[in-house]
Amino acid sequence: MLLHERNYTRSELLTVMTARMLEDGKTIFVGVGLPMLAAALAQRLHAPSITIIFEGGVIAPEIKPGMLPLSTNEVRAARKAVMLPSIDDVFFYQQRGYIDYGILGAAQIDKYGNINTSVIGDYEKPRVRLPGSGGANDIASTCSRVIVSTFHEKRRFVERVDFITSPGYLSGGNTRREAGLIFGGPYKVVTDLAIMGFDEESKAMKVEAVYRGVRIEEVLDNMGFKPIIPDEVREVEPPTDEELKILRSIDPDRVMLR
Amino acid sequence: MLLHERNYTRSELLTVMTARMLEDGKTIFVGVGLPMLAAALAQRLHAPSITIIFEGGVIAPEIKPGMLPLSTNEVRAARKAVMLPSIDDVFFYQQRGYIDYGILGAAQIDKYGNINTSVIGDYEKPRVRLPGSGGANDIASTCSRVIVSTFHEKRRFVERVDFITSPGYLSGGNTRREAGLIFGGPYKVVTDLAIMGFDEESKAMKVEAVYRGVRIEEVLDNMGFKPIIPDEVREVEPPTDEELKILRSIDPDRVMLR
Amino acid sequence: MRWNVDVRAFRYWAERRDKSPTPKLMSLDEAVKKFLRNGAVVALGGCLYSRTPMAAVHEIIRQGFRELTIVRNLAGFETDLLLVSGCLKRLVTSWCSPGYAWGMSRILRHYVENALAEFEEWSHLGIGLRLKAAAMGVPFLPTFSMLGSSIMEKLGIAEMTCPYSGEKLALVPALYPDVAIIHASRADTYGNIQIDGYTHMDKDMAQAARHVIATVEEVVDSDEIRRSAERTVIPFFCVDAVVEQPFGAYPSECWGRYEADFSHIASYQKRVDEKGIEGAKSYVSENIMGVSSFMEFLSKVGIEQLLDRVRAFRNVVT
Amino acid sequence: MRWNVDVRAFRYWAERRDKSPTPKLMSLDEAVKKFLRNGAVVALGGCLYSRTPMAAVHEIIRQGFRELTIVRNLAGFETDLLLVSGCLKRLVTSWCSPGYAWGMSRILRHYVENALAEFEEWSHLGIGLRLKAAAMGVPFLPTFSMLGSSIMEKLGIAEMTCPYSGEKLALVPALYPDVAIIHASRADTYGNIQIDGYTHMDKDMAQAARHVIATVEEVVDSDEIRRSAERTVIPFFCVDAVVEQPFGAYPSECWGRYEADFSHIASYQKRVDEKGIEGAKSYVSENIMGVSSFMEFLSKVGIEQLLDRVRAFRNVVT
Repeated sequence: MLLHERNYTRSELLTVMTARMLEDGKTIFVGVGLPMLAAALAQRLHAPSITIIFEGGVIAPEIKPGMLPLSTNEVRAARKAVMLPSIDDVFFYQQRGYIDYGILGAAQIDKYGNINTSVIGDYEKPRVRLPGSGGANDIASTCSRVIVSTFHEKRRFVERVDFITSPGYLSGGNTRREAGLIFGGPYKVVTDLAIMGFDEESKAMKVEAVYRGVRIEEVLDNMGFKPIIPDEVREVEPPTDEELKILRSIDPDRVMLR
Repeated sequence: MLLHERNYTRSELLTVMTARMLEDGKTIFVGVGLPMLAAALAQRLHAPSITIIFEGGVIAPEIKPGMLPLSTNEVRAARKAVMLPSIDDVFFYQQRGYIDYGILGAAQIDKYGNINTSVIGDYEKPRVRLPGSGGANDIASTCSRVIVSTFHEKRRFVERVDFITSPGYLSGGNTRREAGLIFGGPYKVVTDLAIMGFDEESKAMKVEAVYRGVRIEEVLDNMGFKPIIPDEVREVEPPTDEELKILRSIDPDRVMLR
Repeated sequence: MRWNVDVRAFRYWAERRDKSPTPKLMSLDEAVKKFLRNGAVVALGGCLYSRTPMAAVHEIIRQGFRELTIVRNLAGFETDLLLVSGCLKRLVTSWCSPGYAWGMSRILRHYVENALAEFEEWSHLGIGLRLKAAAMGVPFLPTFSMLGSSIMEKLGIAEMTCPYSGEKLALVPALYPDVAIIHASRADTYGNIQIDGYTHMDKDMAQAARHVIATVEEVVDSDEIRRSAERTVIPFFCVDAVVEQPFGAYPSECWGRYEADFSHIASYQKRVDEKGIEGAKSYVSENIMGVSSFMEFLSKVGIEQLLDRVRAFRNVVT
Repeated sequence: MRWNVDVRAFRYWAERRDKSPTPKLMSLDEAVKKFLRNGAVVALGGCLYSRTPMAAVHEIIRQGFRELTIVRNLAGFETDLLLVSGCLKRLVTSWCSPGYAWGMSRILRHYVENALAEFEEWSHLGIGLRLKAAAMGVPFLPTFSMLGSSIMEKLGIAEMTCPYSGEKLALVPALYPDVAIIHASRADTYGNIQIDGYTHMDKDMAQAARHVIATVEEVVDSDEIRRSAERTVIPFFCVDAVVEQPFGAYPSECWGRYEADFSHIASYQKRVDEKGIEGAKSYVSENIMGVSSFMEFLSKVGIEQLLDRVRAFRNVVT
């Protein structure tokens, strides 16, 4: 708990802030958990015409509140979908440019937006073997805009990730493009404290906004590297009652809002 | 008419001889016209378990006598098929090695089995613009065994084709393999006079058998180049009454047996 | 390099598409006017006599577009009509003929042999891979097809040695049509498109193109699409225009609905046999330029003939 | 070169297959015995909790195969079981976890962190392209995925500059499994296989593999397949064994039939949470080694629970 009087959890905060990032009318490559909740929430608020796409092979499902899927390839995820393509086809839509937003989590993220969800420690003999890329690398490589949605913790925001599962701006500057990644790149990093973007030139992470009541020191104290702090940092309104009400109605059993 | 007493047409002869080439249990990439008749005939004779594959996207149809398709992608060609894949998928089955035989026609064929169905004369300003490759190039490039089925005529059997639509053994010897075509190659050339194969070493066309009553001179007189004539040339029995009866029952209106 | 593939530009277009599920129902007249341009690269769906978007071909001819590059895997009757109407400058195909029963196209021969139109010949899979590469969002796909052939030599296709196998492969460049026009079984107003029976290359073609016009036998409610989502072949975000046009492929077939009408093709072919180009032109004058819409053309064909083709489809299938 | 791809050898195998439409119905016991070998590369169809060929996984464990390389796009519960049973040497995947509700796999962590098993990580599309290249009969496919990442670096994937666009591309090497095992909706005895709902990567997997074992919910007459040919995803000539096994994916789902049983997974997971590897092993002893067949396992699960999952599927869909 960061603020004593607040009436929402960290998960709820993160989900609401992620949802606000989603533009109406766009296609969104969504994983289960908070990203899915964020997309479902946005659909019920400012973005009724966004299209959810699941990598298991689902286009435009209607997620039923209280009946949330635990994976991107199961009947609950595919409910009332308009199409059930193969997994490769979903990624081809993305590589072709038909998918606007992808939402990723991160076990580690560094100042150039590179993400690690593979190994902590050495690759050959890891200290922690994480689940791995799944579609995350593909999203990071070829989706138009990547939103990273993760808790703001020092162990996550590291100077340099142990392993680049999903490429951000690599070593900054033009290095992403030079590696051949001619599309996309990280767009925003949304946490439970702040919203960050990337400097146009250096591609280093930059704090763009903090949530009302969050001090910039709090943001920095919870990061393993120093992001760019511009002269003006916007302040963001906390989740509204309406946002919270709708979010909780989507996941009444708090399957994902843990 | 080559033989005065024979009771069959050139088309019938060619179709029967082509049908005899087809091994039971194999998959056959078939075009419309005589190749299709040959496959349907073989199915009713020695090869009940061959599988017809049409490039329009049809696996294992049951061709109904008297209801012959005029193309490889129409409902008559797809009757009672077990699968209707995309066109690319049919070619991928072939490139992968799942299609045993392909049957091709030829406007021109040369002594290394290269086939031209594109242009007579110059490519840029052709004397005759023929229909083109269709799937013929793909069959010649990646099918396991190619049977060329064509009338034995001097204007067809030329020293060097004007244009290699469908590669045979290119310039003979190892040149096909050197060009990167590591699979397949022409297997037999079946005409209304003879059956030819290719020399193991030089890859030049070689007469293997003539039909009963056909003199070897007749074969040579109707070719624009001299094939290899081995010491022993087999003699092949003419179409049997049963073969002719069944063939005619498949195409009772003589739509293809013109 | 002749086959310059600007993936960035084509990706840019896809990124900037309006991907919201908006209603896209419009008249064929409107759709063709909105998305075609003189000089455009237009891919036609289906294959030979299957699901040819004939209604759209009529409309293109009626609106008088010029200098078109037409892309089709196997081309036929429709190409004759586009040629004699002066719409077609370059044909990108693997094969062109009025079909087995009629041998070579006299029309095609005239135009190509006299250098009045260009015939760019690929193998059948070659056309498929050009569209598939674009659909996948990559600038090329590798194949063993076309190696060693004059097709490869004349086109100037690049080859490479595979780093994993040491084998030589032909690299087929992506083709991104300006407009893909396909004829399908059904769609909802947003452009979720279902095709019954063989899909030919339509899926890749739609994913590859900058704009997609779909004529369909039937526009259905979105709920019906959602109840049969596994039949959807093209998602709404690839599609720009949905046009309801029953019998929109006539005289070619539409799987599940009607068989091709070869007697109609034969009557056209008879005109060509008798009078060559003028014969083909007379067909166009009477059946396309002389009517105001495809519906009027269908009226000329007659309901009896159309229903006969419906019956014929059922007869073959059962 | 680590990713040596011998297209010729794999093509040779495909060429020599018996492609006649012979009956291929056999017991699962027989099919697994016939086509698996210690050290084989085995691809498992479906995706995570969808159409996992669980009956076949049980049988592999029961028959005690060793040193297997398991290929799966998203791996989960089944991989835990194969690991603790000593079957699995190398996992080729993009992701492995018991699923969203349970976070990381303690089992996987133990085996990989102690170098008792190898985790070969590709991107999700990377796995798809490896199978698709093999299915297409080419030694590689190009993609923009994985460029610049540690995945690419650790795997040592080759890159090239496209001759048509000047862009850099990662070249994904083909993967030809020795055996692909998929669970599908229905098939005839010849192995014409239909999958309802999403097909995941099963089509390519079957086309890529040297041998294919298909467990299906239902074996139907060939006439039924021919009446719905557009639903066939894998043709008979790719398939070696057809096994009828209703609920053969349980506790994962089979589209059109039953929903996944996450309560079953949860009870397994509880054992792991409480006793780690020993917990997982106790599950295997009781449910796999302690029974003679998958049918006996299903009996233990109970008809009530299975029918509940059938009902659950219908509840979601409607």
